[in-house]
Amino acid sequence: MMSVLPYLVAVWIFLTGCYGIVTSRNLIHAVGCLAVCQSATYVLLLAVGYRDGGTAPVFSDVEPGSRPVVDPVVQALALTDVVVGATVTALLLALVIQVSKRHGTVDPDELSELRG
Amino acid sequence: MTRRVRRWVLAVGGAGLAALLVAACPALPPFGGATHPYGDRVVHESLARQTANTIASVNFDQRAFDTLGELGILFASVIGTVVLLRQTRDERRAAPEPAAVSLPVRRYALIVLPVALLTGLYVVAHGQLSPGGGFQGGVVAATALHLLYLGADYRALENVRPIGLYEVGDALAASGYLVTGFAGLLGGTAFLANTLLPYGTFNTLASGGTVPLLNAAIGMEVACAVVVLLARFLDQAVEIEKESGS
Amino acid sequence: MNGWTATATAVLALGGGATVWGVATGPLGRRVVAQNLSTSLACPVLLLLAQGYGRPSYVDLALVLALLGPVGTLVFARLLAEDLEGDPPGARAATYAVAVFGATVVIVLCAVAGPGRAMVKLLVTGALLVAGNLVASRALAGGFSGSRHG
Amino acid sequence: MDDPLIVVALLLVAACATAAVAVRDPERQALVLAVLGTALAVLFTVLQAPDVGLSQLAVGSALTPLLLMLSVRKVRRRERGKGRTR
Repeated sequence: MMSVLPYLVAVWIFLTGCYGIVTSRNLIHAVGCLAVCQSATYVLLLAVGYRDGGTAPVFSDVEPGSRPVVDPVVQALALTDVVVGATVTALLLALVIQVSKRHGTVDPDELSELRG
Repeated sequence: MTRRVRRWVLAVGGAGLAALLVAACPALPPFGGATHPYGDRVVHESLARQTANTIASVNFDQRAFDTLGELGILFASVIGTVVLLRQTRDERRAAPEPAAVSLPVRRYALIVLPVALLTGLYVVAHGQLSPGGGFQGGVVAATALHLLYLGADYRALENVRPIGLYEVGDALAASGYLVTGFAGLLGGTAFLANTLLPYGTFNTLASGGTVPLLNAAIGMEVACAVVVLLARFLDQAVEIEKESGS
Repeated sequence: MNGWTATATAVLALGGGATVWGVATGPLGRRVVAQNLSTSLACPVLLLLAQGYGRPSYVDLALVLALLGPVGTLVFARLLAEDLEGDPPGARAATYAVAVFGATVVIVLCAVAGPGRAMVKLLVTGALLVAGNLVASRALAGGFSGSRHG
Repeated sequence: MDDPLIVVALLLVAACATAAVAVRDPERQALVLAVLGTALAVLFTVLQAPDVGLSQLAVGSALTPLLLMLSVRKVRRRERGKGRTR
């Protein structure tokens, strides 16, 4: 069980986030759910890179080679995406504000009614 | 599409996706396993280049080209936000009401602001040694600046934040990253190859060749980007109003 | 697993569970208090983990959380001030209990670390943690509107 | 080795993510997302990824909540202003 539990948690977080996006009645809430989906990818990546009994491959306070280390590649992938993901969230929120200015609502259902 | 139809589509698609994902889980390498071929090679290579923080070595040396892509996304989303949230013709600026902030909060903000800025710089500067780097430190420093909004009011923040300067800083940092990359090309090797500077002594601030330079460029880029983004949002939320609305 | 990580596990399971429950349900006042307590609980947990894993460099995380956690709470205190005015949240007992827990963890870790650079970092983190926690909960309890009269 | 710790951190993140989706009011969701950010940072530390944890703390504790709350405020103010002119 332990060998797949982290992956299952990542799957659960991703699917929950998707459910939230589709059923959302407020675009700001949908953007928040997208942030939840993003965090699923970080959990998955870091779970793939983990090694039992390992420690971070940062050698400022441990001697190289003295302890097993976890995989740094996936950490580098997740690390950049956390920050870049936040700016993309900002871009989406800017779009939501624009939608609210143009149409006076942020409910996706009302918006699709406006389009006809 | 009505809500009910949409829910059904979601239920069917979601169930299919869930089944596929769960079926894929046992096929992944088992959690905590000992085989990490890429990780082992990266650690070896990073130690050969005297970079103590392997993750910084991946980001700013071994896969620096990927980080250039991330930089592009960051830059593009900042430009997109600035364009989307500019002041339109039917809007006007209303001076925000001065906020009443209690004395303990104000004192706390003014004491923590320099500490947080310093921590941000520390996190950027030690990026190639201890956990941290340009991405994290930039966000910390930029967030610290907004303690002025929380501890005083929006006008105090505007006084220390000439937004044009940060936009220029954003562009300068992005081009600094590119120039460091092209310098490798001029030096007779590949774009963004870490051959320009000596690798230095392991676990000192000047170690890792071009890693500290690229790290600093990213730190500046992220800090300026976050300040510009938040400035647009604060403008919209605090100052800009629709002309006919009031 | 050693004593440090075992303590961290216990705090995470009990305190973390309680704050998630508190932030997801109930009136707005309770939710903001739970958010504030979550950062001030996570900070000592991170310190305990740094000690348990034998990695002093992990203390940077606790330092950043001690700095930015209260800032996040101040964001909510500022932007939800109107909604919170009606029923100012006051969870004095829980706030002080968490502050005392954080201070205890910092003091114990200082005693273990002994005098030096690591101890200074721990003390700075602890001071920021406790001060930030108390100021943020004060701000939530109406600190932003408190000075309108004086 | 540190299995219980990993399991607790994973379950905490899963519970928090579920709560973040289930809470429908954007202001209250921003509060849950702030807690989710902290829980994720602890999980990343447990998975020995302090760099990612630091990133998540820097972004999740103050930046994302501030962006979300400012957007909510802007949208609310517009809707209120619209109500007044009608």
